[in-house]
Amino acid sequence: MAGVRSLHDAVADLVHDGDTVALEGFTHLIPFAAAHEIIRQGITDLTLARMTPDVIYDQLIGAGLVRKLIFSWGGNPGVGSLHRFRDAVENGWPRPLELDEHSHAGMANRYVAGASGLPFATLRGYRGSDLATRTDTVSTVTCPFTGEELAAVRALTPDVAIVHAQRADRAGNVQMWGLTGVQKEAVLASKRALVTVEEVVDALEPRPGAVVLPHWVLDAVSVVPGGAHPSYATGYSERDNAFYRAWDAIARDREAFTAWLDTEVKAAGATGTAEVSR
Amino acid sequence: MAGVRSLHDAVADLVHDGDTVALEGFTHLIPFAAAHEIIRQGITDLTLARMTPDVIYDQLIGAGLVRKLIFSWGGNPGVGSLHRFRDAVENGWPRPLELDEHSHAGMANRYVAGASGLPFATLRGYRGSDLATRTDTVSTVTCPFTGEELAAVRALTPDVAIVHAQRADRAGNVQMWGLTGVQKEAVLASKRALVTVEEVVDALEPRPGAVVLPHWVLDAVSVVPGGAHPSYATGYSERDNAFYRAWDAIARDREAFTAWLDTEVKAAGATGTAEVSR
Amino acid sequence: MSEPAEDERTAAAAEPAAHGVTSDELMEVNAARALAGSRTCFVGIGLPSTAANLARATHEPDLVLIYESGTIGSRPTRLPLSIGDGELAETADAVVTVPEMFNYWLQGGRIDVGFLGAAQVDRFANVNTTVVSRGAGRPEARLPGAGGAPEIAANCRKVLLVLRHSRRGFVPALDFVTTMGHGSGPGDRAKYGMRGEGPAAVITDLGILRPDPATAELVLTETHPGVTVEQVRDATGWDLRVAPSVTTTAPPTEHELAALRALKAAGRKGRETS
Amino acid sequence: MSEPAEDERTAAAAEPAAHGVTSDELMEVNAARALAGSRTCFVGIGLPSTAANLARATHEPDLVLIYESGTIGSRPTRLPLSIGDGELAETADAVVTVPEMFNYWLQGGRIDVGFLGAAQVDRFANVNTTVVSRGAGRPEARLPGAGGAPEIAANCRKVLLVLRHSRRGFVPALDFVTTMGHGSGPGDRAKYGMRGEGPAAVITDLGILRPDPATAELVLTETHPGVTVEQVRDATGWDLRVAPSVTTTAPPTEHELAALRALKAAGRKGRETS
Repeated sequence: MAGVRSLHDAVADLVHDGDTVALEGFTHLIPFAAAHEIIRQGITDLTLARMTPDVIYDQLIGAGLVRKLIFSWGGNPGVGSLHRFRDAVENGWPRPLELDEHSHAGMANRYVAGASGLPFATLRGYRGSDLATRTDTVSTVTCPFTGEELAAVRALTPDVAIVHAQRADRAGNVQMWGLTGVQKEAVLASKRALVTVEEVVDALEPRPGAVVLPHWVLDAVSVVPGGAHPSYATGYSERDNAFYRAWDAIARDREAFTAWLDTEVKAAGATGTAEVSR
Repeated sequence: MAGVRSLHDAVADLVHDGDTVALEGFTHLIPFAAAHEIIRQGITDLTLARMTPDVIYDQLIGAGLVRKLIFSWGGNPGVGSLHRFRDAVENGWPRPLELDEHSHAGMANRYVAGASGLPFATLRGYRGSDLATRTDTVSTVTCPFTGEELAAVRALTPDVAIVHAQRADRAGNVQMWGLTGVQKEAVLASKRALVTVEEVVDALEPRPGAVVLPHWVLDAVSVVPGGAHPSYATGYSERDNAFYRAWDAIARDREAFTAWLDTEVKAAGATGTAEVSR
Repeated sequence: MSEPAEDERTAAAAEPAAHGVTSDELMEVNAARALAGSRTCFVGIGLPSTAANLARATHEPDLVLIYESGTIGSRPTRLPLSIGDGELAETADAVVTVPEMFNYWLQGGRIDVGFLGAAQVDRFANVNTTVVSRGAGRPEARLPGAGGAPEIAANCRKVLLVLRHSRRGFVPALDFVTTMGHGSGPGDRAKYGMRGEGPAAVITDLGILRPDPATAELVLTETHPGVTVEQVRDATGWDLRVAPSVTTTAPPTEHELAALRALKAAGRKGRETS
Repeated sequence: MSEPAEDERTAAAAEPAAHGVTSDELMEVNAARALAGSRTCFVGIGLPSTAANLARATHEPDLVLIYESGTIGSRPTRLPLSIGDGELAETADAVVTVPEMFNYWLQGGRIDVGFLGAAQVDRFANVNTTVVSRGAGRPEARLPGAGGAPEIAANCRKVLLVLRHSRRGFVPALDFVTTMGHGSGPGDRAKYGMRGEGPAAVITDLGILRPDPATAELVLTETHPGVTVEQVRDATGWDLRVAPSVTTTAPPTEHELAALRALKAAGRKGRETS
């Protein structure tokens, strides 16, 4: 049962050292503010799951909080590499990063299996690829009707899912629209779920393309206007492409990154001005 | 590629003797007019697939066009039995009816597998039930990660799917909203697809809860206002519950049914007044 | 999974019980009460839907009604005739596709109670809604089939059954097991890897049966006002076990009765005008 | 599946080719032309997206662009920076979830062309976007990973690849097979039960390679105006086979060039202002 809570308290309650955490959002609605709160609270030894790690995971990885990454595409879309991710994988800085690497189809189906209460999902995937040689969460299954061999992926059932959405009502029901990616599956696959929203409204008027997550599958809702920045929330903000491009230079250099993290995340949070939550 | 065509021509082109046909719609948007066109054209030896056979299949079965039924719940919702279905199963009138019987979860997943290009789907289903003893489309599969045994259902890939929707645009893209059931899956699982719509509009304005089927996955769109009656089309009509109740008496008696079929379907179609199509 | 001929039977069973209350009303009120403390209910059409809507109208206003047509959090103002009535979707918090309903919501193990009707029940609360034998040389009588019931019973945290009491319905051996309740006794659900605890009560127009925690066999624990234990045993096709102290269900309150009758009147009116 | 550093590389490769046209423009125009006759295209971000949008703006106005973020029939007015730019959703015929996109639309076998970028390609058009060896004692260089590519290449009716020509990119042996093209030769796709015909062309800034129908090995069939066969062979890390008669691609028409430059200018402007 979701209650509307401060981001600080929601993160402190729901995210623990050593957890597997999925902060999802396919380019759109990426929950950056919640990730920054994790950084401020120093919650560590995390296994992070996400189809497209993006800048949000570059930041968590660079902050040294991540032990393992479960993913399928790790770049800064349209810009280049995730330098903190690469530095961790290639040089073990600030700590080594274990990888469980999939294709998008495989990751999406891992969440589907988790959301469906199944231990695995079947797909036509990974054929002829070396991917399966580097993970123990891809296997095969044989169709009992046709004898065809297909790929099987293990269900992904994170401890916590965190997503950002446009709105919640006072009961804690959440509404999101636009590209909704794999967020419903991530929430339903996880043991606990936190949603940050742009605003709380009296009633969730139906909208084209909207997905509603009932309050009773969520554990907390926090009001964080702009909580997806530099990603965006359709109807509230636009993607800050300039930030994504600027990130390349920040993340390329360990010192520049560390300074950015100190001033823009750690200090900002300490004063409580970076994200308004209630 | 969908063209907007007369219902007569679309049915004649797409539905053939011996086909497996799924006329889907979960209470809402049931494509009655298309079924009546199949009856008028006398297309026979059909295998019909549908989660909830409903009055529409009672009519097709009673008309003697059906060899086999693939289904999961065959009643007149809230009213009682489907008497033509029962008469065919129990007494072989007007011809014997072979059954492939599932649970809703199994049927839904059979369509999902078909739409996904997979030969089977996995579910936690049929456990402890005698259902699996009467069908060869339920089997088991073992999770390669946990060793758990789960139910497997064979993909359902009909020759033709027929559904009713609210609107199409002039390119043949189709929009439906309200309860959309398993219609997208049925269309995508089938080799061919026909959609009857209430009207053609210039542009499909986005609507809450709307599903869009692009023209390039459809073979024909026919304009048939009221084509779901006595089922309904949200935004256009209400369910004719009185008809559903009246059907009980009509269908209970072979002669009453035959007379109804002659006057209300076969004769009506001959004059072309029952359904306006273009 | 539904009661096929709700309307007809309601008419037939409408003879008054104690205090001007019909035996069907006693069943419906007690079925609604059985939802006390539940948050979410996967609702079969017919009697389960009546009970769940009555619970919402009385003691569980926040009960989330989930219908297999894809509606989550429906708030109908009248009893739906079918599981896909428009009002179920229009008043819902969310409408999802049928595959999503069965896979993410039901099979995902998120739903507290599965509320089902039945044509035949056995002593372990297994259910038949498929075919009934009519004896040698005669074809089986065809029932509607499984619908959502096998997976509802497997995947909800618990199951409630509601049906009228008769020897035709409460049989020593099912002609066909559509939906497993407690199988052949304790441990069977675990053996089949089923999630929930299974049938917790069978509410009838005569009383309430509950599984014995030790044996999983249904035991008569409550009778409705004015109903004797012998009546219930007579209407049961096996040698029904009876709890050491059978209690009497509380008579419907005025509020319950008024709410139930208002729901039904609205349902009839809605059906006639729509 | 994307070109990771589109912007940077575009700047570096912007030296003019023949007739004031850059070699990148030749690549992009020819990549767009390769979509002639296609109805639906699953579009990777970066160069494939440029090509697919140029095709829509020129000879294939009805081309249905499908992005893995869930958009079907997107009609962006400017080149998207990411695969999830808002305009892709706002202009789409339909927006679906990511699992639906991969399962119903891609795996369902409905899409004509999968258009992919690549970091490394081998002679059988297999693709590496995962890791690149930097030699003994040095850690592998990390690339973004698979994204949608393995299943796009397996399930679309055919595959087009677009990348700049260099010995770093066209290698004798991949350091890692992320995405199978033609495997180790004819019959491999059938052996793996793959649906589509696989890579049909590799379009580069120097010319076009196509698989030999008999051997599935990439063969140079076309060079861009002003490019020699020797230049292409020099930029290829294996002993590139050359078709008996290598033709020259038609120079971009004024319309193509104007449309391409307008798309890119709109993309730059959109990125700066948004």
